[in-house]
Amino acid sequence: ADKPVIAYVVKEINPYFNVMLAGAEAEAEKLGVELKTSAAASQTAVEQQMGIVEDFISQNVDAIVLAPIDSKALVPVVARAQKAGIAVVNVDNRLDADTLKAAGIEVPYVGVNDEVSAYNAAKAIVDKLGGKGKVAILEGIRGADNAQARKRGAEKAFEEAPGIEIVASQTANWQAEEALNVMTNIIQANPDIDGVFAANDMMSFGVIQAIAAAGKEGKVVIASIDAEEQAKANIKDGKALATVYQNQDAQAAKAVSVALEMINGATVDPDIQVDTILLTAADL
Amino acid sequence: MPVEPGLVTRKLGKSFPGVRALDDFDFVIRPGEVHCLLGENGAGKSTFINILSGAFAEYEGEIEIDGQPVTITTPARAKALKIATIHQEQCLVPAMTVEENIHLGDEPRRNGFMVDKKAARKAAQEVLDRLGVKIPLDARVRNLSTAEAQMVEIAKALVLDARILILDEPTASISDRDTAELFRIIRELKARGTGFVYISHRLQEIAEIADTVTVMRDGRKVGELTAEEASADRIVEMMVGRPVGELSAPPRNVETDDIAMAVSGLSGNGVIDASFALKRGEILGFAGLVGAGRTDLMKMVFGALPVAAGTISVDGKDVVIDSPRAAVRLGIGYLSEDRKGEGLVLKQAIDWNIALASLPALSNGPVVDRKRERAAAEGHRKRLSIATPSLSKPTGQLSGGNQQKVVVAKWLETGCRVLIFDEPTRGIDVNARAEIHTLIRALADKGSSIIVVSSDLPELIQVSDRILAMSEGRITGEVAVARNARQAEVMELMLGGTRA
Amino acid sequence: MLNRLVARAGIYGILIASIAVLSVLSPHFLTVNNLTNILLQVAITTIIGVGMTFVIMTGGIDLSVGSIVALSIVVMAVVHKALAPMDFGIFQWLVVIVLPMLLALVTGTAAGLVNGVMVAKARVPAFIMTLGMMSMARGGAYIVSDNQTISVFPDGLTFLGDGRVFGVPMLIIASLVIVGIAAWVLGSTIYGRFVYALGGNRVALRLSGVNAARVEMSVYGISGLACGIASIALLGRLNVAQPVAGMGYELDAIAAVIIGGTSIFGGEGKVANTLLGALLVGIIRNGLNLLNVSPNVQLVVIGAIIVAAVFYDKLKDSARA
Amino acid sequence: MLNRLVARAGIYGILIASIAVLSVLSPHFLTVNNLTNILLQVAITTIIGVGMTFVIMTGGIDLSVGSIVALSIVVMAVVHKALAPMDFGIFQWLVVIVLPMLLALVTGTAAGLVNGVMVAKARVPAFIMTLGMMSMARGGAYIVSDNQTISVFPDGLTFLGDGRVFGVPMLIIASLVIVGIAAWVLGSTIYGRFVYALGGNRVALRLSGVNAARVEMSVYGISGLACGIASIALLGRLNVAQPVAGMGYELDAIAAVIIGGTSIFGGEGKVANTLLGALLVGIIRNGLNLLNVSPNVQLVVIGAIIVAAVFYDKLKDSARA
Ligand SMILES: Nc1ncnc2c1ncn2[C@@H]1O[C@H](COP(=O)(O)OP(=O)(O)OP(=O)(O)O)[C@@H](O)[C@H]1O
Ligand SMILES: Nc1ncnc2c1ncn2[C@@H]1O[C@H](COP(=O)(O)OP(=O)(O)OP(=O)(O)O)[C@@H](O)[C@H]1O
Ligand SMILES: [Mg+2]
Ligand SMILES: [Mg+2]
Repeated sequence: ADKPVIAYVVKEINPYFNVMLAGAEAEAEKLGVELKTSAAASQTAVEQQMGIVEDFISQNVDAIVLAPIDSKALVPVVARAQKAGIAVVNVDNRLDADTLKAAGIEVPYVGVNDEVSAYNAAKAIVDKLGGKGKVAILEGIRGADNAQARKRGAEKAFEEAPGIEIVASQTANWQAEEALNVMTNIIQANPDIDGVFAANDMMSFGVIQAIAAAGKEGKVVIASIDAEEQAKANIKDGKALATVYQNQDAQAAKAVSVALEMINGATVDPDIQVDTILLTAADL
Repeated sequence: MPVEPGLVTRKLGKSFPGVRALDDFDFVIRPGEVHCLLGENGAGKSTFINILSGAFAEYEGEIEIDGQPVTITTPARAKALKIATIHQEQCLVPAMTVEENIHLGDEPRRNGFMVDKKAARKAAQEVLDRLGVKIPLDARVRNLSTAEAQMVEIAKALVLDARILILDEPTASISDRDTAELFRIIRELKARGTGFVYISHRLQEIAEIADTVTVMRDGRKVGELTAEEASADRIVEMMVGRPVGELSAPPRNVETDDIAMAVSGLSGNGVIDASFALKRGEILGFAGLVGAGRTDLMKMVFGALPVAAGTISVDGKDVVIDSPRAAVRLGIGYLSEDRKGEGLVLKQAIDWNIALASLPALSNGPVVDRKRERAAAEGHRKRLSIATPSLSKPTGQLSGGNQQKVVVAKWLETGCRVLIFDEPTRGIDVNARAEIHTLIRALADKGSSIIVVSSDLPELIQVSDRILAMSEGRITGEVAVARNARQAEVMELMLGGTRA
Repeated sequence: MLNRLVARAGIYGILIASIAVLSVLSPHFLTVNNLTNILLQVAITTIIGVGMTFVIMTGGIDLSVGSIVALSIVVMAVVHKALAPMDFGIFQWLVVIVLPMLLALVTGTAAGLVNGVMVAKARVPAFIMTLGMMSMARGGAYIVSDNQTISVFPDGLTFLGDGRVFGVPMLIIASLVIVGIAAWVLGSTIYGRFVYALGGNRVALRLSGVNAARVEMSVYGISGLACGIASIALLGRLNVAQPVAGMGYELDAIAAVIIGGTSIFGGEGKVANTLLGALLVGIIRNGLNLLNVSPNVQLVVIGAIIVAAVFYDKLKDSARA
Repeated sequence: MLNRLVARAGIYGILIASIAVLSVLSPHFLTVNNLTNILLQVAITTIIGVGMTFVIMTGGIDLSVGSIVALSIVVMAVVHKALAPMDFGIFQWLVVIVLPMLLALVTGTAAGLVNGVMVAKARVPAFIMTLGMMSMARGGAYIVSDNQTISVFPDGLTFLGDGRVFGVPMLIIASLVIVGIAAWVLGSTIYGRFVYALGGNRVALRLSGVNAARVEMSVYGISGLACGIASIALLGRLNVAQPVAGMGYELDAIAAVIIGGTSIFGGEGKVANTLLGALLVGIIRNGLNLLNVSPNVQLVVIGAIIVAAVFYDKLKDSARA
């Protein structure tokens, strides 16, 4: 008998989604399903990702697990997939509830809450600073869902603490080098900066370089999200305070098994939250 | 006082950085009259007609048509006044077809904004037939030879049936037969009352076509003559500003069988089985009509066009010339007939262009020696009297003829032992032309071997020791003892007749 | 041998060839459904590519298309959301649906004309002007949308991108019609000849008594208009309007134009081939997805095929000569 | 009035003007420290811009620079990580530090030469060839690095990007030296003449007995080499090597070249001005960050200033005339 086929579509190829895909493959191995993976060229290529999903629809795979680049834009094509009798599971970036309602469909979600992750990371900074000091936020690509969620989370944590002042909030578009330049300039304007929240690890690498170059090693607290190997190493070396492990391989494994259950006609929990884990030197 | 019919200019003037190109210039174009405008290279002729054709947004002085003052600040305006111009530098769109080029700017319209292709083709074909040239309407201009392109240029001006037609060196690159056709049409239009401004450096043409002659020098009018008064010597004297002696030099005889370069059975690019031998110190002329294949033959010899069959030997040794580089390394140089497209880097300075083909000789190792470069260029500027305020001026700002001199200088500088000049005096004034002829002879006397391709038969007869005629890609025969060669004889060969 | 054949056929040959190969490799490829998908996936690139063809034909370039799409789409969305709640009686539809669409077209065209004026009149190099516009329009889009994704629109607004006529997606019809019109304008109108001439020899065009500057200005306006249309289509296709929309469109569009054989130096080209250029890239992407080729390898393969395609297309010319 | 002044001064004037304005607006701007930062931030764009200047001078373009940087940097990093654990005795330093750097240069140059061969010999349009390479090299970088960020490198490897000589950052020195050498090559050598001539009139160069194809090939090799150098610098600056490195470099570099006054159609330009072009953009970015201007507004301002700068630079020409 031929195995059920599950397509796993992520946003783009990068260390973060690599871990996720690895988790998915392991699970697929275990459950004996055939896994097809694909990704768009960049975190902004919404249309291209739609095309990828459409292509899987024409292959009529049995199920599609989707980490949508945009929470609203991908809804129509997801609806099309369901019409074609394909089970769809939403992972990572949550599809927008209103849009789903408007499209008259329901899609089970497996994932984490970016806003919470960001809140925890920023909170760690606040605690470390004893609730007072000047902080900066390095945002992801403006207008991207997770970038906004992470920004919201960080702002929430910072604004809760009256002693904390956000002196700068700039975007480095998820990129390390841009983060280095932008951070260098921010330090220039705010030599007395105490903490930085970078919306992803990659930008934190740039931040660390900027701080080193300004001769402020250890004087600035840095927290970010994604728990890349290098980020963990930086925490061990005391270059950074914390990162958040999004548990993406667990998300993936869960999503694949849910997909299989759906293929087998079982009814599934529409909202499965996977816990994220704040990692500090203590945890490593 | 009675208003003069036709176009009258008063105190016209125009300046460019460092140059007063046109100054206090009065000129009259009467209906049904051919008014020739003569002057050395850089005298200001093109500047004048550029004003009349609206190429400049600003100029000094007044222009009147039939007594009515007019200002011509855009080409569109000139066109509205029914002034048509054939510019010295070809103004065609290479990527477009002959028909599209002929109508560019006033296409026959169909319901407002569409091109009436039928009418367009018909009109274009008519005008080409009138000129008696056979060029396919759908041929892209970039695939035409220079001469053919020039004929298209002429056709483009004729379709406008203007009341004033300005021709800036229309015959500089076309053969005598085409020139004859052109003159026939000019006479036709004269009869219908069209007024002409005619610029040329070929004095014999003036005698043939002019009603009135105006000579200018350094942007100013030197004088106006009637056709009768306008003898060659008189004109040249006015142009140059002093009496000029006999231009044609004594015959030279090449008493050697020492072959510098031999070509045998060369075929390709429409050239069929061409064979000829070039003696050391010889000046070999090539005559032919438009598209006879001379340029293509020379480009093959120079390695610029692929060769289908045939062999070339230099100094008795068979050689492979698969690129211009190979040719230059063998001491062969080729001066293209298309200075703008194939000869010059117009954005770059004059000395820069002159040095381009001889850089290794003008450098210390990899570094260009500016001093030597300057000196070399300065020498050519004097010898060829290149009219420019400075050698570091962009070459594109030179007058047409002076640009041509720069290309000539570039190849003289290389000191190649075999030099191929394709239309070397195109657009060059009588004086400089004589100068170049003298140079060519001097080079030959020093042992260089030279090929001159020219559509100007008298020039060929003047400068060559021996003339080969080409027709439809074949070498149809040879006329020895250049000086007393009879024009008719060569003509016959050019038209395809062969003789033992 | 095959080379020679493909060579003669040029871009057409390559299209046929890749279609043939993919049909063999994947059973899913040659299905009405899949081919429809491909046409849908390339439609927007094609529409923008048409405008781009006009620009490149004149020897210019337009890097701002992606940002102009973003600006137009958010303007349209914001205006729609602002008006939708109100009541305009019988004009409701006109004000809430038609007006926003018109504004998208106006926005696109206006931005394009700004490019045009600066390039044609102020003589700012097209590359710089449109690079600047790329940045400005993107910023404008963020500001207008306040960085938010705006979504869920009525059928009227989404029809161009999402609607169907007799089962055929409206967007496919639209893109083909647009290509047709453009081909007619460039091929049969006087304006079309001026566009070619401008790219071929600006001076000649001017001396022929044509207002070259105005022609140059207009092509950027056309490119902007195409972006406006594309933004309406995109809104329908995604049913959302984002300020990040259209990133990277410029490269897709320019690639389509040049793969289609238009010279980057202007003066020559065929707008119909721009469609083929867009199709080729779309087909390859689609095929590689169907074959489940790893994204990393996909990048390498796509790059190689684009180059190969253009290389073969050149062979054709030499084969002819 | 000010216009006229700025106009005459051209790009220099604009630089001075913006420096003046920013010094007034932000106390942090005109400090040795900050100016050093700016020079550091534009160094990599400058180095790549120098190679790009050669290419654009010939009328070509190189869109693949960013991807080539990525490919070179991951090759260098992977090789280093592979060799570092082993023991090569006295050759340790040579093998573990120098060899990887050389490989980065070789990789960059090789990729560039592939571009060159295809453009010069196979006559594939530069835009397409380098667009293809952009995709291929990026894919290669992902494959070589297995999509991982590689990091923490010894001082030897990071010296170019991170080291200092007498307190002056090595990278600043290097970028200025590179500009100097390039200016000399283009300004004083035979080869330089050929590069200008190629862009000015290819046929004329060929008919002057020069192997134009080889010259054309070489400029892409130079651009690739510049990318190799840039990758070493980048590795030092970030102390990490990522396959996503260098995205968008092509636009920054081309912008620097053209803001510097080099014509996109080739044949004219000055490599020194490319440095100024890069500086201008860098200064504006830095200033806007110092003033903590909202990123959205930053986009608009930067776009506007780039256009204005080039526009004024044009004025200068007309002012002269
Ligand atoms: N665009 C320009 N910029 C600067 N100087 C120019 C320009 N055009 C012409 N000149 C100068 O004006 C003078 C007259 O040039 P013009 O072309 O009118 O001479 P001409 O009589 O046509 O010469 P020729 O017989 O060689 O064509 C020359 O010194 C030339 O260098
Ligand atoms: N670049 C080209 N591409 C295609 N055909 C050409 C090209 N140049 C010339 N020809 C054709 O080859 C034939 C020979 O042209 P060629 O230029 O050699 O003639 P010619 O004897 O030099 O006459 P002239 O140079 O006065 O036109 C002509 O029919 C011409 O149309
Ligand atoms: Mg002239
Ligand atoms: Mg000829």
